[in-house]
Amino acid sequence: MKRSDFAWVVGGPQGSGVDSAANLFAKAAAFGRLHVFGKREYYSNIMGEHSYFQVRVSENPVYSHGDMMHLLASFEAETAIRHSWDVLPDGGILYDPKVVDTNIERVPALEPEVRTHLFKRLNAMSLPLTVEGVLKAAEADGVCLFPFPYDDLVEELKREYPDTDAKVLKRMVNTMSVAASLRLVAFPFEFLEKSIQDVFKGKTKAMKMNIQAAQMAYDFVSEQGWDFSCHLTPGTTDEKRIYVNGNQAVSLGKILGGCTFQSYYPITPASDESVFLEEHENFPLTGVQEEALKWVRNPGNPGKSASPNGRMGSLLVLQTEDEIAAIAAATGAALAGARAATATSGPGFCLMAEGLGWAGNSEVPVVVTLYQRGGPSTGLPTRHEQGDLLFAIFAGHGEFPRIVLSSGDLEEAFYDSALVFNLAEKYQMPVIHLLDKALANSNQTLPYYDLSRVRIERGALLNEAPSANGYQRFQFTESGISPRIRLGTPGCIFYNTGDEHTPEGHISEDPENRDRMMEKRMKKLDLVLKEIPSKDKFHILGDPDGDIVILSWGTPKGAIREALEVLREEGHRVKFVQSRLLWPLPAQELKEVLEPARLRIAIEQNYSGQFAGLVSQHTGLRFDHLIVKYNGRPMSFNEVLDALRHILSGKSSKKVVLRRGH
Amino acid sequence: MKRSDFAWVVGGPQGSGVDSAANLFAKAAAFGRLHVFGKREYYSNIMGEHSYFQVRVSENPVYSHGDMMHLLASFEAETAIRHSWDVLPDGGILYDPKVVDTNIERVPALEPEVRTHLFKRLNAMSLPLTVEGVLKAAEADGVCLFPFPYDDLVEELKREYPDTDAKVLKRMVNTMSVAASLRLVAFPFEFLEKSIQDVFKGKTKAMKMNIQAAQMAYDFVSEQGWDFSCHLTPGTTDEKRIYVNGNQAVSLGKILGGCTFQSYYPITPASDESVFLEEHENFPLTGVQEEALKWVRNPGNPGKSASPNGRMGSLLVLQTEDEIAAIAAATGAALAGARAATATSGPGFCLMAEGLGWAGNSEVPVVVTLYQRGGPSTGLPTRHEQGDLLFAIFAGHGEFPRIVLSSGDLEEAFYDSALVFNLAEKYQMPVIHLLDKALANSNQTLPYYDLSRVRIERGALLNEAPSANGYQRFQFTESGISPRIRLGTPGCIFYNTGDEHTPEGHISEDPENRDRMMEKRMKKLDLVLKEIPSKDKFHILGDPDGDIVILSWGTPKGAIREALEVLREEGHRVKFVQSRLLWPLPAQELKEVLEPARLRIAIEQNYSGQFAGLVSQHTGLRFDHLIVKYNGRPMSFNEVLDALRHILSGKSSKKVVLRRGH
Amino acid sequence: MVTDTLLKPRDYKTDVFVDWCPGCGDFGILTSLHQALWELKKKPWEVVIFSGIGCSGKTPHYVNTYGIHTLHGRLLPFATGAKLANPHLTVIAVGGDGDGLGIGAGHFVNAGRRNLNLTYIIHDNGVYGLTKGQASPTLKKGVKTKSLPKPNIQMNVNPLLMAYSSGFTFIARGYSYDVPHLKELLKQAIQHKGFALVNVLQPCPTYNDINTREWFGERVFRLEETDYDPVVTPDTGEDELKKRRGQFIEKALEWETRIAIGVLWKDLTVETYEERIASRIPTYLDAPPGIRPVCDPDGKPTADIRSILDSFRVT
Amino acid sequence: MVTDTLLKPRDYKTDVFVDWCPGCGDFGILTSLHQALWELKKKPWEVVIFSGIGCSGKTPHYVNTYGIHTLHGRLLPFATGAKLANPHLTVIAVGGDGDGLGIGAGHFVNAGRRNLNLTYIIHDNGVYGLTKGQASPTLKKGVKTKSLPKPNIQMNVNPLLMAYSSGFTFIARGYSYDVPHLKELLKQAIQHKGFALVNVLQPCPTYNDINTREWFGERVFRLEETDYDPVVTPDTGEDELKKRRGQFIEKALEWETRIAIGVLWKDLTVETYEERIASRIPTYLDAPPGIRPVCDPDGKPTADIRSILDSFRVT
Ligand SMILES: Cc1ncc(C[n+]2csc(CCOP(=O)(O)OP(=O)(O)O)c2C)c(N)n1
Ligand SMILES: Cc1ncc(C[n+]2csc(CCOP(=O)(O)OP(=O)(O)O)c2C)c(N)n1
Ligand code: SF4
Ligand code: SF4
Ligand SMILES: [Mg+2]
Ligand SMILES: [Mg+2]
Repeated sequence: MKRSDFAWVVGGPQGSGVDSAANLFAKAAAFGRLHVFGKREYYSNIMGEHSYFQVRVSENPVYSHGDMMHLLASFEAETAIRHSWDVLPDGGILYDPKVVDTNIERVPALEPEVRTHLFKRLNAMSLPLTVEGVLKAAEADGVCLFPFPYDDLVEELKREYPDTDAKVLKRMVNTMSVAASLRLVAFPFEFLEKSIQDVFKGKTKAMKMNIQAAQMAYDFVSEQGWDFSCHLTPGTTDEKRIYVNGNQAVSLGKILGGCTFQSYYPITPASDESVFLEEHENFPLTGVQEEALKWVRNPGNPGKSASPNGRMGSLLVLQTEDEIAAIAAATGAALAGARAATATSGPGFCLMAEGLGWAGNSEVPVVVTLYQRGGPSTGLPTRHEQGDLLFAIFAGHGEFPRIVLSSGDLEEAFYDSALVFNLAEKYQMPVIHLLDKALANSNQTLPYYDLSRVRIERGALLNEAPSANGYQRFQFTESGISPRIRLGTPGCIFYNTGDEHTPEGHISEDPENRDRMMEKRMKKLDLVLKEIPSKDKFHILGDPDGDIVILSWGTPKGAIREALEVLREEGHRVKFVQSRLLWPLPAQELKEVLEPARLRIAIEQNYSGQFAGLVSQHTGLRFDHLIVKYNGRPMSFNEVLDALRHILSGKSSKKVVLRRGH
Repeated sequence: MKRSDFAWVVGGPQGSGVDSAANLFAKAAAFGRLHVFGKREYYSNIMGEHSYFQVRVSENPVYSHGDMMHLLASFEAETAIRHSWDVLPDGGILYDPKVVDTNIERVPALEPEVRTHLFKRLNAMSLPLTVEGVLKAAEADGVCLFPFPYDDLVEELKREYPDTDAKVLKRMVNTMSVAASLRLVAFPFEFLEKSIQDVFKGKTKAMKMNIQAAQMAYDFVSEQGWDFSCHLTPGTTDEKRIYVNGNQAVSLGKILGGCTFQSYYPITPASDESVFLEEHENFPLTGVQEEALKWVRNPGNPGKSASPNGRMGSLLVLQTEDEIAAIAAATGAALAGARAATATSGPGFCLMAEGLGWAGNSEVPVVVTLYQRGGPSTGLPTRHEQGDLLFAIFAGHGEFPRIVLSSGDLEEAFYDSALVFNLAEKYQMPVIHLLDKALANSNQTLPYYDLSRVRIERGALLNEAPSANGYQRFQFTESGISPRIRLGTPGCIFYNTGDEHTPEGHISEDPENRDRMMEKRMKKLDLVLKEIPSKDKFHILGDPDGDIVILSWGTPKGAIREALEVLREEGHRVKFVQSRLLWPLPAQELKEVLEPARLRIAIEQNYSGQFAGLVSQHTGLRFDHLIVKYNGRPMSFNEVLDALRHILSGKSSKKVVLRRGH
Repeated sequence: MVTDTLLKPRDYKTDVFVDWCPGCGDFGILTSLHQALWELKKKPWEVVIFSGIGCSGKTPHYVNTYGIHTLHGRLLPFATGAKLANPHLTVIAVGGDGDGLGIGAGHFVNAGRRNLNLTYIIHDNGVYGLTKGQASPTLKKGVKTKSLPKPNIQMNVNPLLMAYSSGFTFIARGYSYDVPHLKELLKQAIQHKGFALVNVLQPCPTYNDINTREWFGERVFRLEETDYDPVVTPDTGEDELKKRRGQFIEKALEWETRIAIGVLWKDLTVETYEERIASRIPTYLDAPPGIRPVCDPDGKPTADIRSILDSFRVT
Repeated sequence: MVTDTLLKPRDYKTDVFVDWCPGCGDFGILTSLHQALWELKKKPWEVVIFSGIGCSGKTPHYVNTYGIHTLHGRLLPFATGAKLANPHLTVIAVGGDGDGLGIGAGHFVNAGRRNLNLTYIIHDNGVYGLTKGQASPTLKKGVKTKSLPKPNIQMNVNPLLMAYSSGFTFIARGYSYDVPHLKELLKQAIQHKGFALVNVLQPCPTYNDINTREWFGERVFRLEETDYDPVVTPDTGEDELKKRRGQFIEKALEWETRIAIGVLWKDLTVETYEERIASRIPTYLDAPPGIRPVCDPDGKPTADIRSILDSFRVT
């Protein structure tokens, strides 16, 4: 590990500002031209349960979180108690000296099982069952302890802001912990200042107070003359960069990709996306051409709509009463011409199965953004898993075509969020964009998105009634794709039904028509496989000629990439196939890239290795090893690396279960 | 084909009594000690659309329907128009001479596509576009025509029953068509009389009128001296037999199997089962022992409940507001100790996905009887398909254990309907009993069920609070099965949650506990595979040493069995593996029975060969041929036979699509 | 290609075989709908009919407009999506009582909260027709129709009261055998700016032998022929409002001996959902989601996200 | 092993960490429930608490009785199944307003049709708490809580009116900061023979900064301290019934300046679902589905299906 690769963790009870602290820290580093990767862990709770954030910083791109921790920033007992154990020997712990005497018994949110575990450890070391005991244990490992008297500094601040609410002042501990941390690693204050300015843009008073608090904390640490071996140096890149999380990346892709309608029902970790979209429901348009859609403009107000050029556009967000309604409304909107989507997670997706089938049967382009989280059932609602793949592929009774596309990181997620609408409209079928909690709640610095890469294709959507007589919505065609019109298109009508139907869209139980319709619909999947470019089917990373091949999909990508960088240095030639088009499965192409390897390893974040099984079924190839994880915490690159090393050593069992993380 | 194998078809508009006619005919044959198999085809409609019933009769067991038709009984134009084409050369058509001039144009329920098709055929033969034209076409093929003047006979009957409603009299054409048919094949009247007596038990007047109508029709045909080469001779067996349909077989199995609670929401083809159960909600009990459950008896009425011996028992049927509520209510009932089930079809099952996951996560024994029908979406609501297999296996987000068991015929369906409750309770997981429309709406003569074969096993259900302290509902045990108590058990409490949980059932996000719980639940599937006897995993039929193997599941069983009988006569040695336990998949055992064959053929009633794919995935074996069907009509044994012959001739394509049926 | 010339009432019919039972009340509703559309001079393509599943659910196939036959109980969310995507469409939802008040009750309630400008026609026959006559949510407790093995064990809901509690701004009851009256109700409902319910008493001769044509015939009376006033305007005072509400509830509940048909409630004080959106999204009515150009002819996106994206810039 | 000796109110608590926000109204509801159970002398195992998903949904884990934390919006069907399987259980359903009136509204309505003897407590906080404060179905239109980016665009439903239209026979409103009063309401609801709703006004200090403790404090008043009479008995005459209904509706709707808490409706004229079943299934209460012995100790089924099977005999 390079020294410049630095991992900072901040923790605290939910609702106490941990996220803001992490954001300040990460942005400071990012403004300092470093790469940042941030991962958030939290309970299904609003206030009081423990949450924490790891921010990894490096001059090189970081794609994942790691198991190491160089500096732990805490401002109450629980964080110190939970995380001190994991600080690296040379690392440090920033803590509030006020809490050292806190008895572990008296930390209510600690689970009984965690408590018992701690008692055992401390008793074995004959240390007191208090924060102090825990810190002592760390110190014994070579960890530096940095007692930081938050209350004193808050008091000091209060003197300058006597009229400020005590609660608001208390919140300053977040900023202080960040400032203190940055001073410990000798990172220039100017970037923190910039970060605060950015985060508190428009809130002058708060900005000022935070800068001051930061300065005080920074100065306090300077005065201590503490010795800490980790240093963080600003980078030098002149790359144009953004810092976003998964929900934001997806939202941005949707807006750019022409999504005009999103329905949703609140659910973790999907709904932040919809809230973001609603906040940005109005945005400017460019390059709007005079169009053939005059007929639909407000008939009562024709003048006003003569040219929408230079006007604002919008994306309408609808909060529905449940997810059944969410997919139904999105489908209805798609029928009326909207690029329509809905976003949800597993429990909500369960309720969409029937609607999905209707859209598949009626060939409606509707996008479902599915953020997987820990299942089954309510499961681990705020934790991570990739357990919904086979459900996404087979949800809904009977057989109908759909596309399942997965993105591996925040870069892909953006472009894919636009791409899925093209796929939906070109192939006239529902598209499930399969994401997950790790993606939703990770932040990353990325090159500024290349907006010119996004192109919109609406497939066989006609803006006007076809001039030929007898428009048939489900006309049999060679490709299986029938020209589509919007509800309301003048001079035309059509019918849809969930029943099997004639080309006109009327109910039909005729067996011959049935066979043809079924084949028309299902054969569109062949077209998908034929037309979708290879880069959207899978990426080949690592060593393209490696004789060891790893197959994975979705967010393990980051951890695998980093692990492979190390393995390459260690002389291993490993090819990494990151699958993106999961359904229909490009079995032939996958077979070609997987077959030559002497060792095949599948990696995914679920219990049974769902994708590996699917690929085996369709390619006939077996995997020598399956690395899985299902404890709700994303894979760190270290544990992937360790598992791979073990496999390469020839000593590993066939199935490897990763179990790290808190 | 043996001559004694006779196929009779009756058709008519829905609601006109076609089913009653078929029932009368079938029961007459059954009372005549013959084997009967009846298949019903109908539209998603209450009145007016065409429906028909094929009744196959033979001295040997019949397991399926066939493509042949020896005698078509019609009493209006549409049936003659649709079905005459399919009567065998030596066969006959009973029709109403009144309708011969009916123009095909004027039959409203004929689909435009069917009409066009008929016009083409008739025009090519230069025949008029009327019923007469159609009949002429049949006659040209050697079919005998039997004009039967229904109206005259109804008039005659009216004279004897002058006060009877015209509608009721009109209904007599059904009975007449049956009587006339039976006379044509020279079947003794006594059995028809018995059949009428049976069907109209308790309705003396109707019984009398029907017998009279039957006698008149029978006599009328006698008088005509028509020559018809098909004869049906009563059988001689003294086997004790029943004649049931699928919904009834399942209901009977449920009652016997100790089901005490069934929730449902109306849906074709499942709800007839629930209606049957509701009609039979009270039934006698035998052998009830004094039990340890006194605590739950009506506290206000302790005396009355002292001994339930010799009393009535019941099965409570609850009609819910939707299928979400249906599975939730069944799960709630199971928690309180009921053997609880719900019955549905694809669209309803879609709505159960989330509830299924909850039951899986909380280890609740709940049974879902899933009658598959033509999908996707509303699809072909009254037609047949086996398209829901993978959905049944993967429904619900995340991963949790479930059992999917499929029955191949009405014999299995009965015993399995009791068995599934044992599986659910022993392994504490949801069980999906996968059936289909063909089974629901087929009737068959069967040996009287062997009630002594059914044994009830309730697994680790405790009737009283365990004496040990600290009952934990999800206690970690070696087998993964934890002792279960009913809600309300005195001296105890427990918790359930859809979240990941501690052994006590409280929410837990701890990663270690998570891994253990996940493994506890999932490993129960290994136990299932270990303990379930081989006969419940699959049946081996045909030639156990055959070097050709057929793999199938569910109702194609009947058609395959009959086809194999013929193939055996033709000298082919074919083994037939009829899978029953579909999930968890007994991959090892399947591999053993499938691997040795030189030719592997999979047969199922869906588009993509879902089960074949699953078996390939888990065994690594490929199938040389896949025979599928998806036009909504069950496979006839003839088309299966033809497809197999073609395969055996070496000239068949890999995938064979069956397309017969109306 | 559908033409807009010379439309006659029967031009609103299709040539799809109408497969309802003889004497079914659904016919009267269909005829009323054909006539209402004709009298309102709606062009076929200006109208979209959404339906659920049931006998009633087949309606769109019999009307010469856009027709979307959705899922059981889900017609309102489908219709909501389409209407929001193009608020200039005339959207009519048609479904059964089981569909709308049983499995779909949650959507019924929550659609009421929006007051979208759409019309909802319920075929209230007391049974689940297409699944052979099980009790629907409007069937009274203790009633045993010929289709039921035992008397109905559940109580009924009152659709009009439910509509009121959910926020519907137009609540009417029609009778399928009074076509002239029902046609007028449908016209008013379609013209009402807001969410309009027309609950139609629809005899099902096949399964419901209790609430038959005869049974209704003796009971229904036209509210328009009384002095009942259903209208609430911004000028209606608090006391007057209470009075209206009181009489609405009594008329909605009246059943055993007399059943009022007509408009029972018409609230003109509530802005539509479309209006509320338009106040947040100024371009909404001009360029609604179904229409807004999302790209130029080369496929270049029209949405300019640079300012949003810039807010995430760090270098 | 749970003992039944020496129960004190705090014996109804569990030692699970209660992770609601400081000042959350949920605490008051929990305390009231603990006290009500204690005062009713319920043994822990006689009671089952079902909940949905939300902050409120965590309640069963905090009560020392059987506790079943179900799915979002589905607590009523789960509870219904358990209660039907063993009608001697005391079943209490506890859920959020989003849970019960949004996603669960269909179950709410249809459970009302049954009048099972169970108690339903709604935590009415105007927001989806656990998903960070989106508007719930009880939030008034135009209200902008601090959690909302824009003012609420949908109208609200009135839970009490909905309960009335759906057939609930006991309808009460409580306030989570008036614990003594709420405890009494809960006791009455549990003792009521039939389906009882207690809708509890529950401030959510974290997300709903409009309907706060202060806001409610100025408005709520106890109905018991007025001459309001909610009870309807078989002796209540038609006019009296109309009057009761009228006053119920006005009290249910009153909100902006005064909010009544207490029992608003109590109908003693409707038989419970259990009673209806018992009249069809004579053995129901003695040997309900959860209890009825299904086999003898050897596993031999007790159901004797021979007479049914014989009806299918042909030879
Ligand atoms: C999810 C789902 N469950 C069940 C069904 C089966 N089903 C078809 S029609 C129908 C009921 C129709 O009753 P109603 O809505 O009152 O309409 P009607 O036939 O009386 O017009 C049902 C339950 C279905 N199509 N989908
Ligand atoms: C099917 C489904 N959709 C969405 C969610 C996400 N979810 C969890 S809690 C909640 C809302 C809770 O609001 P409310 O019912 O009012 O309870 P409160 O938290 O306010 O007590 C939602 C939508 C879920 N668990 N399941
Ligand atoms: S079953 Fe009833 S509702 Fe359906 S078509 Fe027939 S009469 Fe009409
Ligand atoms: S978010 Fe609101 S309802 Fe939930 S615990 Fe916090 S204060 Fe209570
Ligand atoms: Mg109905
Ligand atoms: Mg709430």
